[in-house]
Amino acid sequence: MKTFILDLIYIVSAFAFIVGIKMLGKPVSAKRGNLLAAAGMTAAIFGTIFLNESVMPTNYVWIFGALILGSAVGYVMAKKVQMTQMPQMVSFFNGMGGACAALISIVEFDHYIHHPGTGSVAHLVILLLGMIIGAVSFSGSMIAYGKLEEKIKDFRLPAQQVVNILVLLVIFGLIYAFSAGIVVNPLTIYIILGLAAAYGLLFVFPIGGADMPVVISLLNSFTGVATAFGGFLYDNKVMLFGGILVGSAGTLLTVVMCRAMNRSLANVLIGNFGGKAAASSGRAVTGTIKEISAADTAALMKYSKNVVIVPGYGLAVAQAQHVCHELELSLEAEGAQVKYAIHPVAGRMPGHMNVLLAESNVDYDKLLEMDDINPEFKTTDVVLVVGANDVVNPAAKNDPASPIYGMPILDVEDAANVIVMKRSMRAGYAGIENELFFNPKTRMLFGDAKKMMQELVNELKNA
Amino acid sequence: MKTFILDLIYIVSAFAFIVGIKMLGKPVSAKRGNLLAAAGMTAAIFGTIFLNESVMPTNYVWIFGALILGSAVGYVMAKKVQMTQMPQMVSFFNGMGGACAALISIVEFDHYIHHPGTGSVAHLVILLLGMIIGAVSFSGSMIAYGKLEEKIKDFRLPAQQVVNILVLLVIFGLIYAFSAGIVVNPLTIYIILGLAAAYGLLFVFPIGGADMPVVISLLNSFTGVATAFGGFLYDNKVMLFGGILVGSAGTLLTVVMCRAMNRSLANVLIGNFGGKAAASSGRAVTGTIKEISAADTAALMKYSKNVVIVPGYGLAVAQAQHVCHELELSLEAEGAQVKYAIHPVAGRMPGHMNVLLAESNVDYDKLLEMDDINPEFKTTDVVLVVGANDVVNPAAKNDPASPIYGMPILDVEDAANVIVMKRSMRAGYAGIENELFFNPKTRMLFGDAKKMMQELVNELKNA
Amino acid sequence: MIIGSVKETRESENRVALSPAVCKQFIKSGFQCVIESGAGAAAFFSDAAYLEAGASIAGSVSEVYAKSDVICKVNPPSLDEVPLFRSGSALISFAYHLTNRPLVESVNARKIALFSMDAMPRISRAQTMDALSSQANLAGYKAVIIGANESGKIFPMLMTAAGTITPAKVLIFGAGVAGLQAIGTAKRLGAVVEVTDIRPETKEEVESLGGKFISFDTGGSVKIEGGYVKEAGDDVLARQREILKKHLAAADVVITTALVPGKKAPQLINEEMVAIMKPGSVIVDMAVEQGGNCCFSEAGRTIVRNGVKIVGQTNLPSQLASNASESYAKNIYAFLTHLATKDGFKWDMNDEITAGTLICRDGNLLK
Amino acid sequence: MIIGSVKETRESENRVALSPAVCKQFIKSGFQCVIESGAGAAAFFSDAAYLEAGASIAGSVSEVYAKSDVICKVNPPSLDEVPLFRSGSALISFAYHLTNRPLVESVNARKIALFSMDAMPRISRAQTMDALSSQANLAGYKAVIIGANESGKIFPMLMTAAGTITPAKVLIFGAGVAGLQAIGTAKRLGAVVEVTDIRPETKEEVESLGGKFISFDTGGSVKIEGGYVKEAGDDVLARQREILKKHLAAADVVITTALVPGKKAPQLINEEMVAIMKPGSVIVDMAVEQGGNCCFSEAGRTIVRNGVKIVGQTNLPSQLASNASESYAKNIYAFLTHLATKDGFKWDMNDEITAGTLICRDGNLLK
Amino acid sequence: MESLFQFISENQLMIYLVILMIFLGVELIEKVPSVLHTPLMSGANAIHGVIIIGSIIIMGQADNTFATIFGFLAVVLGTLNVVGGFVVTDRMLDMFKKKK
Amino acid sequence: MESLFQFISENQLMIYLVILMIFLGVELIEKVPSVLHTPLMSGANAIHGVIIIGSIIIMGQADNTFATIFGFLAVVLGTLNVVGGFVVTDRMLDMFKKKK
Ligand SMILES: NC(=O)c1ccc[n+]([C@@H]2O[C@H](COP(=O)([O-])OP(=O)(O)OC[C@H]3O[C@@H](n4cnc5c(N)ncnc54)[C@H](OP(=O)(O)O)[C@@H]3O)[C@@H](O)[C@H]2O)c1
Ligand SMILES: NC(=O)c1ccc[n+]([C@@H]2O[C@H](COP(=O)([O-])OP(=O)(O)OC[C@H]3O[C@@H](n4cnc5c(N)ncnc54)[C@H](OP(=O)(O)O)[C@@H]3O)[C@@H](O)[C@H]2O)c1
Ligand SMILES: NC(=O)c1ccc[n+]([C@@H]2O[C@H](COP(=O)([O-])OP(=O)(O)OC[C@H]3O[C@@H](n4cnc5c(N)ncnc54)[C@H](O)[C@@H]3O)[C@@H](O)[C@H]2O)c1
Ligand SMILES: NC(=O)c1ccc[n+]([C@@H]2O[C@H](COP(=O)([O-])OP(=O)(O)OC[C@H]3O[C@@H](n4cnc5c(N)ncnc54)[C@H](O)[C@@H]3O)[C@@H](O)[C@H]2O)c1
Repeated sequence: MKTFILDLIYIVSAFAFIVGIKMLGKPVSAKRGNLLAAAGMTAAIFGTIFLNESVMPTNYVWIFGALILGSAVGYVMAKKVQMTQMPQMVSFFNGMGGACAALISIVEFDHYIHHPGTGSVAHLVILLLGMIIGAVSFSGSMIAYGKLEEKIKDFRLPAQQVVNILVLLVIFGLIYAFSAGIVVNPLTIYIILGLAAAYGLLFVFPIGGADMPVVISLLNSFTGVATAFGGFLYDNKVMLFGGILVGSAGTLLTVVMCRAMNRSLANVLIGNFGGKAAASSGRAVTGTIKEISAADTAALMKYSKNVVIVPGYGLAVAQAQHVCHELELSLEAEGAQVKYAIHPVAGRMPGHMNVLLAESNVDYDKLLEMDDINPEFKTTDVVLVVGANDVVNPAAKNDPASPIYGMPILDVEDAANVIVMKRSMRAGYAGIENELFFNPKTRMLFGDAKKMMQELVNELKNA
Repeated sequence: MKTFILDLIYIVSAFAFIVGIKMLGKPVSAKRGNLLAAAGMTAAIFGTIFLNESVMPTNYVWIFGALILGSAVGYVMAKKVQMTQMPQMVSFFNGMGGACAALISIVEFDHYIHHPGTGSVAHLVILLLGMIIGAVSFSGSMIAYGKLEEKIKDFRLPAQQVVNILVLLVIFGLIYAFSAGIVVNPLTIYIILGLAAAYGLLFVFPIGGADMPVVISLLNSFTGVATAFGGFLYDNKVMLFGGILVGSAGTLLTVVMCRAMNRSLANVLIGNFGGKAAASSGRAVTGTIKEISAADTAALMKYSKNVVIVPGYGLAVAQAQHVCHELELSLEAEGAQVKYAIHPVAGRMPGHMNVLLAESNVDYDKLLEMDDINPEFKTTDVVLVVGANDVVNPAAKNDPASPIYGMPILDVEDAANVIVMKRSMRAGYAGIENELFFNPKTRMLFGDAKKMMQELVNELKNA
Repeated sequence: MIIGSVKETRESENRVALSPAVCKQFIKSGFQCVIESGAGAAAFFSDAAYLEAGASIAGSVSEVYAKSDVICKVNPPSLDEVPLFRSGSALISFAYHLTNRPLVESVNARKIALFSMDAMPRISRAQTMDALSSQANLAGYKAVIIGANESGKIFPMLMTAAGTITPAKVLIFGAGVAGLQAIGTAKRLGAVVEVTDIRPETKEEVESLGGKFISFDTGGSVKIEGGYVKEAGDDVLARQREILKKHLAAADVVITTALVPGKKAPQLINEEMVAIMKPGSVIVDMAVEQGGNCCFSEAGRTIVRNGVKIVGQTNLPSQLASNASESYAKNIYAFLTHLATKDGFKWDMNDEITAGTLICRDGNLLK
Repeated sequence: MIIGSVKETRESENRVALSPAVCKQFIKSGFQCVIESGAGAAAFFSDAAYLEAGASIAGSVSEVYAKSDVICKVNPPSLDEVPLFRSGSALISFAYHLTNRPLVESVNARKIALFSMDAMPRISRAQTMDALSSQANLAGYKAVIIGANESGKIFPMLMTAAGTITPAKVLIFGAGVAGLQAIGTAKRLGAVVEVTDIRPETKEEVESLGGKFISFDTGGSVKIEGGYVKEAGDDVLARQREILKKHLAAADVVITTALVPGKKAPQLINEEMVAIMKPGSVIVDMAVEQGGNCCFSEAGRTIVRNGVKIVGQTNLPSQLASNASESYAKNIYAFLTHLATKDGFKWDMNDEITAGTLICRDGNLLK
Repeated sequence: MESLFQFISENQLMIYLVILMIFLGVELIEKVPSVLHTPLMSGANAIHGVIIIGSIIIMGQADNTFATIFGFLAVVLGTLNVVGGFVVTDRMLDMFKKKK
Repeated sequence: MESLFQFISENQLMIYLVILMIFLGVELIEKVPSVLHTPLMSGANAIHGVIIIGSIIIMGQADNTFATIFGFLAVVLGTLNVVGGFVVTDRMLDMFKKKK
């Protein structure tokens, strides 16, 4: 009877996970999706504790002790971490999951050793695979964590790829030898464990910091697979499905993330990844710039209250005035307030921006002169600079040697977020570098203004 | 061994169905999706014939005879049917599936009677359910077919709903009685069969012709469920999954179709459907008009080569000129050629349309005068009439009594498809009815021009 | 049938009733055309162009009159010209037969058939012949250009290094054909456009061009007939003037087109209202020939009152001679091919268009 | 420091160097303002408005000159006016010091410091003081309005019951400040705009306003310096004229703004080219004061050659007196507050702007 | 109650499968443009023709006239459903061929 | 070969399930806007914390010190993964609260 109820609980939990993941895929429902998944998890945990026949009530004290300890530490860590450090936190927690999977395998193996003949070879292989994957996930995640915390630097062995493949071969060789009975010493599995952990290190070490999110996502799906193996081991459906779900969804997510960053998953898998990444992200000449995607920009704006658009000559070149107006309307439909900051010399003739924006029917009331808008930037959530450069160049205020020194500019830096949309890092009319692009608040959205604005409009509908 | 291979074939077929359905959901892949599903089906059929242990080679002649006969008839019917008669054809084929399900149940039941004790009660119930659903699907589909062929008229019993529910109750009562052993006469199941078929008739009879697609979709998912029961019966996975897939996808499709037509599924299920439908589709005063959705319009235009937009006063009222230009650009991005047909007196002042379209930057070369565009309509795939009325009213040519008689008009009727976008059936400036709206080639896209154009632009991205 | 056209004699009239392109069309349809030498010069249609189109050029007015079965003109002929017409011939032109009785009578006396373009019924199939519309349309555009040219301000908003220039405010009276075109043109130039009219349907029409409609309760005393204002009581006008004051005070350019057919134009801007207007602002009174919407307007003159320029230019279409003549000629073509075949008039008095426009014939005064 | 401004004496000059709004700003910054009575009248700034802004009104020119530490003017003073200036005072105005030597010398002789607005360096931080740009901008707009007003054709395309009116073709020479604004304005009105310039970067600029750029191989003999054409060889101009012929033949309105600083304007339309233009077309020559881009242009006059109207109006900004004065005054404000505090000039000769604009001081001729 | 639980427990995998299948069905259909509703319905209709497998089994096992006749009929009907369904769907989808 | 077929046949339902699950996972993720990538990864990370069930079972069965210690550790780590994962995800998703 108990088992039946537990089975039912597991069914419900499994579908809570599925629905939860689905809901996590839409901004409006994401929060509720997360809660739903958490609720499913809670049900599964307590169901297991109280209804699983093999759980001995005598061990309750240990179980609850561990639960309370883990919950307290996990909660505090998760609550204290700063927004900017979220990714490493995810990596850390992922590593914990991987370690948990490895530990389970070890204990199970111990059981297997002490009760020979209780499991099939398939059983053993699955157990070992779960352990390896868990260990790789654990050590890899820890390195990823360290890298993002900037405690660990990039590091590359001379023939990294060859070494990686060798280690993998040795691991699989040992597994075969062990399960086929060629090697019998139980300690072998600790060697396998150690090699797996080492592989995790080797795998993640050479990869550049910028690519960590992809790696974390991949390790995340690894842990999912390890969990699925655990589910197979115990014939436990909720583990199985939860694991497979994360394994498949996580892998696809990794692919999608790679795609968004113009990489292929193949590169990740053979460890060749970091090298290329470093090369292609070296756009900035001085300082570092941060890129942003149209989708992220759209989401950022969607959830903003005050948006200011700063049009410049690039808007005119791209003839993006119509789609700019469209973006304005879309944002307003989302409840944001949109204004245009018109710099007196934006463009190439007096009133250039007025002519363009009037053409696309932008309301005159939305066009603010520099002096009127400058004080407002402080309360602006997002400034979208569209093909403007000199008119937002802080050198005009800071650098007496600059040819534009003394020209009043739009103080976009005062806003919470600055998105600069232009095609490249090329200079504007005055031919000078713009330190705004290197400002920590600034993110660059590279592309032709018309094309990117259109993408923003489209993404706004999805985000 | 044979069984194993067959199992594998079934797995492959089942996933061919899933992927096929998925591909059917996108215009670009739909055709390939259909072929994939068909391939899966072929594999399953021949796999069953040659690998199923219980199929006796002595019966091969019957089997192939039936297959050849069915294929020949089905192929010819499907190839000969006219485009406009496709829906009834689908209904017919669906009915065949339902009948097949019912027949299987009858034969199985016969088997059950002759070999008592071979199946459990659950087995019997499933068998009966499969039979009932198959029968309902069969008779319902035949009525739907007849209605669409206009061989059968709407028909309503006095207390239709009560009768329907009564019949259902009797059916379920009999099933209970039979499976619980209260009634034992095997002939009972023929009574049940008869009642089920009658229910199918009763269910579909009162529903108006316009709502048939929804009904067919529902009956389709019924047959899917019947198939799933068949799969349960034979523990045959491919039947089971194919059936469930069609059952679930079909039900959702029904809901989606209902939504697109502003109905609720509940209305369909309690048979109250037809009544309401008849009331709400009585928009036209004379003749019948056909509505179209934005999505369908978008798809139609997407796959068209020549599109002509006819702007009228409604475009101006809605201030839809900007989004109209956007639509034009989107269509051109899809490879269509877009022109504007400007009637000399469209709008309320000379040159009204020019002023508007120039505002939204439509290229002068795209604007064609009436005399230049009229000969071109013959080779136009889709004409989109946006808030124009009098200027496309054929009464100007046909009806000497009309106040606009003698005014030259745009001959949009010459085009292959005419979509009229306006808010209602209200008249234009001249205050007269427009028979164009009742033309068989015409479909009405009701709504504010700006809103609908925006939807078209959005749908064009999805379609 | 021979169609003739002569040089217009009205002062500063640049238009001509037939264009080379239209002559060509007529000739293709079997008609013949005779044009007075130099008739199209002011509209930049050379004699050579007419010749090329197949028309013949006549050296003198009288030659044209003598040859032609029908004379097409823009303006009504002067009384002196009437005797030059061949008796029994026909004349098509604006005639304003209600206010131009002496002319009508003298024409009738010579047994000339007179079709008045301004009497064209405003029905759908007559739209191609509707010269009032085609000319008013051009006039609406021109009024805005004149306003922009006379104003010391530019129309669009411009934010420049030398400060922001606010958009000009343009106030338009009357949203008929001319008023609507004026809205469109002023909007294009970047002005903020406000419009007043007393026909209720104009609100939507004004908004369909991006103008702001000044709504006020017109009450019951406005009578509309066939799309025209038939009568508007003094109380309505008084209320309207009151509402308009604050709009006038803010306006940079005012364009007035308000008319009530067959009546004197309503006086919508009185002395007091001009006084509250900004110095430097401009009024272009398009209703000036019907008495003007502004009390100070003088036909053909631009006067300054209280710093406000009041432009009373008449005959705006004439200033757009090329376009105006071409459009008028097309109206004539549509009209004449409706009235007649190449062999002569049909005199189909059951036809609404013929009946509506034929003022006199064969010595019978029909209107 | 007392800032003075007087009524401009140049013929048909409506602008004034200080506006009430700018006076108010000056006074807020601690300066004092003296304005000759009626100085702003032509730009519709009343004495009352100046008084309200805190300026004082002087009854006579001489009173202003006597009181002021710095005189702000639009046009350079006539030689007769120079003696009225207080010795040691300063003058800010357009001075065209290179072509106006007698004036510069007489000003210098009276030990007046002369700042010439047209010598303003075109650097980023001087943009707010750049009166050449602010005035050229308005002139570009005005030129189009004049062109539209003079033309017998309307600019936009209209499809009407009386036929389709094709859009006017506007051809613009020179895509500097005025040319660009002209493109924008003509486009707004619905014309099809073509543009020629010999600076390569103008192609993108023209297209950014929706104009069509007429490309041709300018070859090596065009020298560009600091964004200006320094020199264009005769071969280039000849080639350009050849290319332009077919565009001119199609044009309805031509607006010429082509200039080479410090040189006579390039002659881009010669007799032969006028001959191939359509009768009724219009040329607005904005370069007429520098000799004109068209061979027939006469400053201040409109002449007709071969049916082509050639408008040689000078001083277009003056016709937009309100906007032009306000912009000019804002330029002056930015300039003067840069040059001086309320207690006097800084005479910072290391400053590029001061050094660039100061023509003479204390009897020393600096330029 | 007990028996219900038992049933659930015994057919656990089946239940997972059915629910998953339903999920997947819903997920697959959700974003289908409405032009594809009819072809999709038609395609789905052809797919449930997999009922033919059942009829083939019956036909294959048939050892008496009753079963033979009914089995034969069932196979014919099923084939009609399958072949007709796929062919009709294919024809419907011809409209999505790009015309250029 | 034979044994592979046997395995497939024996675990037929499981295979269906795994493939279906993968399908579903893919279907669910495909159209996720990229802003949600990180929260989604984090949420998925919390979900695979369901491995904790395994550790609870081990802990529950533990009858020797080795198993107790390792089991305890496993539960702690699993809990960290679950609790930390869900809480972090929740915090990340706070950015999607409409600010008005
Ligand atoms: N307004 C006037 O009267 C006037 C007259 C003359 C000079 N100026 C000068 O012009 C400048 C105006 O400043 P601004 O900020 O407007 O322009 P800007 O400084 O010239 O910068 C324009 C930026 O737009 C980008 N861009 C060009 N085409 C683009 C496209 N198709 N899509 C997206 N981005 C594009 C360019 O970067 P990428 O190449 O990387 O895309 C460029 O950096 C000032 O220096 C001003 O002094 C003004
Ligand atoms: N051009 C001229 O110079 C001039 C001058 C005066 C009169 N006219 C006359 O005006 C007419 C012009 O013909 P037309 O075909 O352009 O216009 P129309 O015949 O007046 O028809 C306009 C149609 O647009 C629809 N509509 C209005 N607002 C809409 C909105 N927001 N969204 C979508 N549809 C909207 C209306 O139907 P719903 O209400 O159902 O939406 C209406 O039937 C002719 O009869 C002409 O003679 C022309
Ligand atoms: N169907 C056709 O063939 C056709 C063609 C052109 C015009 N029309 C219609 O003719 C009608 C009049 O057009 P029109 O241009 O000849 O008009 P109009 O020249 O006679 O009058 C101009 C405008 O002045 C307005 N007006 C009158 N008194 C006013 C007041 N006190 N305040 C403000 N405005 C006042 C009128 O309402 C009208 O809109 C309109 O309804 C128009 O739609 C029809
Ligand atoms: N950064 C600033 O402060 C600032 C401000 C305004 C203008 N500018 C720059 O100053 C420069 C000139 O502007 P401007 O309006 O004073 O120019 P301008 O009045 O001196 O000349 C007008 C135009 O005529 C063109 N021209 C010369 N010869 C020609 C020929 N043969 N054919 C066609 N065109 C010819 C020039 O190239 C120029 O574009 C531009 O580069 C402009 O961007 C800079």
